[in-house]
Amino acid sequence: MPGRFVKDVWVTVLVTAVLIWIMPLLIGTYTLTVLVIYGMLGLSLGLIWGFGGILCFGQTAFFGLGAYTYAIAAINIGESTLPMILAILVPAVFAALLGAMMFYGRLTDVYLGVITLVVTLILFKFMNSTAGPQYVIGKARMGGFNGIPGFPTLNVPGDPDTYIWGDPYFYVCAVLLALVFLLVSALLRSSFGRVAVGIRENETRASLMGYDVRARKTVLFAIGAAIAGLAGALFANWAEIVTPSLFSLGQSAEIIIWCIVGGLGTRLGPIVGAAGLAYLKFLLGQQAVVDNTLITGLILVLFVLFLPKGIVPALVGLWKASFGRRPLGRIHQARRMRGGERANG
Amino acid sequence: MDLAFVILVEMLYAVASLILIGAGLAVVFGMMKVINLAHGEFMMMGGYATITAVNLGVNIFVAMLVVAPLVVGLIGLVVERLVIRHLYGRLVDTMLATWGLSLFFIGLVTMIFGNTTTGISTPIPGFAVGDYQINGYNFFVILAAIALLIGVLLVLRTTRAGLVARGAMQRSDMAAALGYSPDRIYMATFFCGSALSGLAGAVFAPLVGLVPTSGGAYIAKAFITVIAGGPSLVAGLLSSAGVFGIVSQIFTFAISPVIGEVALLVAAVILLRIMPQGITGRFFKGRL
Amino acid sequence: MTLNRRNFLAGTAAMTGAAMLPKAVLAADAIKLGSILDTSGIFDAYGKPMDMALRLAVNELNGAGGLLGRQIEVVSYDTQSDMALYSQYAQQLTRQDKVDVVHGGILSASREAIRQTMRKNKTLYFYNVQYEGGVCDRNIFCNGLTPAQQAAALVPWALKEAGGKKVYTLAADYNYGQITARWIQKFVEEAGGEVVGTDFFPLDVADFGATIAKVQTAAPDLVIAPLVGGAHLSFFRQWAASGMKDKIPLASTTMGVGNEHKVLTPEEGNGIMVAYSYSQDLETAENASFKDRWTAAYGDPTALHELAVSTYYGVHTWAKAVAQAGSIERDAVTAALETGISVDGPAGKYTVDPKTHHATVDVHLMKVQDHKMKVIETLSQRPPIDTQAVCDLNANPDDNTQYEIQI
Amino acid sequence: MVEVVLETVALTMRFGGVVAADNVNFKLRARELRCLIGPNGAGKSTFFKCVAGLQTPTEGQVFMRGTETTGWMPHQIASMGVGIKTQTPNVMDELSVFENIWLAARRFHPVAEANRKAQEMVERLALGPIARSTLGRLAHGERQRVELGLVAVGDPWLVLLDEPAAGMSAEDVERMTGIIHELNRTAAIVIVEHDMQFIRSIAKTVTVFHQGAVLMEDHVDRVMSDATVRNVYLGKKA
Repeated sequence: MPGRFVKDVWVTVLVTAVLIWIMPLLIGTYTLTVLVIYGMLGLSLGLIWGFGGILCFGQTAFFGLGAYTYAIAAINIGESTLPMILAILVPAVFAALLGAMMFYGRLTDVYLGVITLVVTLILFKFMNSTAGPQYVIGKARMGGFNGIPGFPTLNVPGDPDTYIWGDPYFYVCAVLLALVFLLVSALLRSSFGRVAVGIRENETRASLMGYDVRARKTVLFAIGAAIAGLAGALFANWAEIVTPSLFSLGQSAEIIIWCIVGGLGTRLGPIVGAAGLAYLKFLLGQQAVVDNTLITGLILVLFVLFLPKGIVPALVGLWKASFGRRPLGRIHQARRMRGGERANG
Repeated sequence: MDLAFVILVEMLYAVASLILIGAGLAVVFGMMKVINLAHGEFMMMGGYATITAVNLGVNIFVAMLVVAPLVVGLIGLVVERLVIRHLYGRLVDTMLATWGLSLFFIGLVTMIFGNTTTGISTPIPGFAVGDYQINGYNFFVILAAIALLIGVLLVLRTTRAGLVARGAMQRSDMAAALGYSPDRIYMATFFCGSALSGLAGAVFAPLVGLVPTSGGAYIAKAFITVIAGGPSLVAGLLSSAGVFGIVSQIFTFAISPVIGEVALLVAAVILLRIMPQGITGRFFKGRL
Repeated sequence: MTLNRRNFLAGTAAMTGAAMLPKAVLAADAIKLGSILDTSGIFDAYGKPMDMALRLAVNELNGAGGLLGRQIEVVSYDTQSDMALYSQYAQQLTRQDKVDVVHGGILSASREAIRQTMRKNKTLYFYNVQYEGGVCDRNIFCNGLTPAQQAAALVPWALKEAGGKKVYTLAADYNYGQITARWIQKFVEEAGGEVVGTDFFPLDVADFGATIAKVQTAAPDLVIAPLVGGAHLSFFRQWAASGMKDKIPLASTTMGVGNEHKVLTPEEGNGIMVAYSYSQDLETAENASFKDRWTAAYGDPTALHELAVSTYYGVHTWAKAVAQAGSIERDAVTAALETGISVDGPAGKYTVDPKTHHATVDVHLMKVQDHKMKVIETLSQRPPIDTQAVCDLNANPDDNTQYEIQI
Repeated sequence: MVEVVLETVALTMRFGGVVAADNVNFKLRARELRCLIGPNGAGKSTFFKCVAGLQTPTEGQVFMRGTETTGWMPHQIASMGVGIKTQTPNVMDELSVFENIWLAARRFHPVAEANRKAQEMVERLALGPIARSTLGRLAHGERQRVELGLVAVGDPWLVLLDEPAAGMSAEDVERMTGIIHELNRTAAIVIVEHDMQFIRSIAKTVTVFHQGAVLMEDHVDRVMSDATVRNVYLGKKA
């Protein structure tokens, strides 16, 4: 359906352009940058969970790996182009290996969740225990709990002395998010994407149709990790420090919340959820009346209870009630219920 | 020789603590297919309940074994009525909601008690084994874990409630067919599970410095132990706690505590890779 | 805690009133002091008292007529124990709020997350926390104790008290612990002793049974335990529970920073040897008056700890330099600070070390006694010798690194 | 001699101490239609699953068009051109009828061809009016029909159907019979079925399973009139 994709491209370009123009008038670009980065991270989980049915409790592992890969590579190489590429490749390869191990072992649902969680915990513990001087990769000290500060940040490709930071860095991130969004759109429109949705809906049927479910899930998992890795590298550039907290359970769970609040099975939901909640957290930090953790927790509980499909599907639902058809392959309550039953077996 | 004994006690202690940590989660997961991610916070609140009670002059054992389970059980009851019962059958949603609850409770406890470390001291003195001194409280923890396993087993085997519970574990519609309201069963189960979490938190209270975020240290271990144990409640808990406890202690003694923790996690990954349904999904099928 | 905050709000009605003035008037008039601390989340036990101390100092200054005839306005952000928020709020403070000085940061990682932002935006930065040392940057002033300041005082004394030569070190597994362990080794060897074992523990390890057995196998004469946080407190508890406390003496460079000694019972805590620049139990007139002022503002001073007092010193040190320079411009204030300004307060004298921008402080050797710290001996004006070994801002004013101090 | 498309040699499946399939030797020739019948627990479903790759037999071998496929994964078997429909409807509930069939077609054809094939199949099965509805909203009979459609759209040379008529209305069964006959023009078909009426209407040769083994294999009329088979169905000792 090339016609519809072309329309997608135009809409995305237009919306991105408008947002890039308007948003900096409302929120500082420095904060906006991280909202964009979180949006990309949310999208990475939204892709594999919402469209591939893979509930990964450790998406942040790839985010952290991307950030660390970038930091370590940048220190050793001294410029940013190759480190950026590595920061995408390393998490992707890691996810491909991990995914192959899980999917070829026919792990599903909760068990998949446990493995991804445990792998994230291992990385977290490992990164935390690298304070000693023996943990060095090339010129880069791993730094343990304190992380790695002071690596070269993004520069214009081929010109290591011209750094991209401040407002230009925001534009770079925003454009990259738009590009990733388009790539995800294209992927979902492609046969691969449609088969992925089919696998999410019914693995057995997909394999009875002749699709190699294990391989396809592994590839999708790796794609998600690549996007998370890119987000991680962008984050490293933004924060100018990487710490093991990137691998923490809290960070991991936050990504899941973004997806739930924004809406699963949509491309926009996780981005909106991520940016919205991260901004909320930022705003909450400026008050001191109620404990912020309490508010975050309450939001999550209320969403699960009263708006389990998330904001974007709810809005789309309102829209669709008056116009047009249902969109392709929305994850549904029934689907999650089946997930529960399967865990029974 | 003395060292060997000390190591043995430490291993048993490690296994016992995993059993205690996992028990509440296992009951709720085994019977209701609900993964309570606020489990760690339930333990944390059990600890706070104990400390508060002790400070109010309650005997420490009463505080640990009676007050804490009751308080946390009641909190669990409220949580079940307000949140969980709307989400039965939706595994992922319950996980997310309980995760939200865990944050909520951390915030709440911080607002009430503040974020300073609190604690009480161990009620049992240490004693000597040859040249070594061991923490006498270790034995209490080991005994508590054994008592807990036997207790759960007895309830399930011999009582009417246990029979209904076993039925509900096999098939959730079975109990309904027998004329028991599943709603009631779930309520009771969640109460028991929460009470067990509270008990575990209470038992650990004299060993640790308690802060509102203490729960985070437990939940991952509990989650891993329960899932790796598989569907059978007692056998699953015992076998996975056994494997993980022993593995982590061996590496802790041989190398370092970090490696011990990492070894536990690696063991979990390998175990689930070989036995995707958990240990008792593979062996001991259908037992308790 | 909530109650305390309300009292505090009532007590500072003047400031609240000021906040209601039109923004333009305020911006032109008040000096802006930025604060960036974790007042919620897992590090708030450290952050909350620091925030209170900072406001106490500012209120005192404002009450005394302000600085250079202008009031000081606090612009504060709660980083919720989230590293990413440090970067965000640092940008906010320097770009949007355009504050004149920033105090804050708790963990070393949080300091490193904002230090470069402060430097780039030419905003003077005070880091008021005990840390691993080695930061060399003309834009930052650190007044917390560094490992050598503590270890140099603590180790020889503890060895003498223990009456033996063999030391076992149990340290938190992060930069501070790693570096401290190396300093301990150095000072143990200088004192003619020997380190028979060193173990590192991630911050979330709470089970020390195996370790206690291991320590017994090595049979040291003294255990030095720079362990950090709630989980690590379990060590002191389990150590006492296994009956080891009366067999092998304990020393620590960290126990008590978050008032951990108040949580341990006398049976568990008594006799543990520590070395700090401040303790609530210092019996000086300054400390008594400080605690009174704290009580007046917030009520109960039990949450008070060294980091809060350092923060208090940090604000006053800055204020003194501003007054001396007659300006709030960064370069003028820095120059004034580099004259070696010193401030007297509840912990004795804090003097800025011009060469490193660290602090020369009094170190008190103390023993835990019934929830209190009993001062055994006070060593006055100990310079930050570790940072001095690597950092000379007089010679290299453009230096901008955190040195890993080679021992 | 017509080519043998499916053959099992001494296929045995044990679950613990239970022998669910016992030494089954089975042969199916191209464009043959074969029904597997037997009482509950006779082993016909186990046999079916072993052939379809959903279970791996404990012993014995499976050959398809002369290639050994023992222990293959379902997707490998399906990729050879074998259409499989399992007992419970296995469809993608949140996708539309068209998407379901398109996904099956796409496995064997490029996009444009798949679009055409899927459209054709929708029309052939008279699913046009509901082509855009999601499967989750359809009635049982319609779902069964869609599943048959996604089996057929891959142009299989061997079709394995597990209880295709279960729970369907008479009208639906009739339509189903038509589709199966049409499929049978190009493909060999194995049907596991309970419904005797349906079998009588469709089958020529029938294989009867009992206690994991093949009890008899003959023309449907002779099987139906066989005393042993009757006894087996009525639960008497054979």
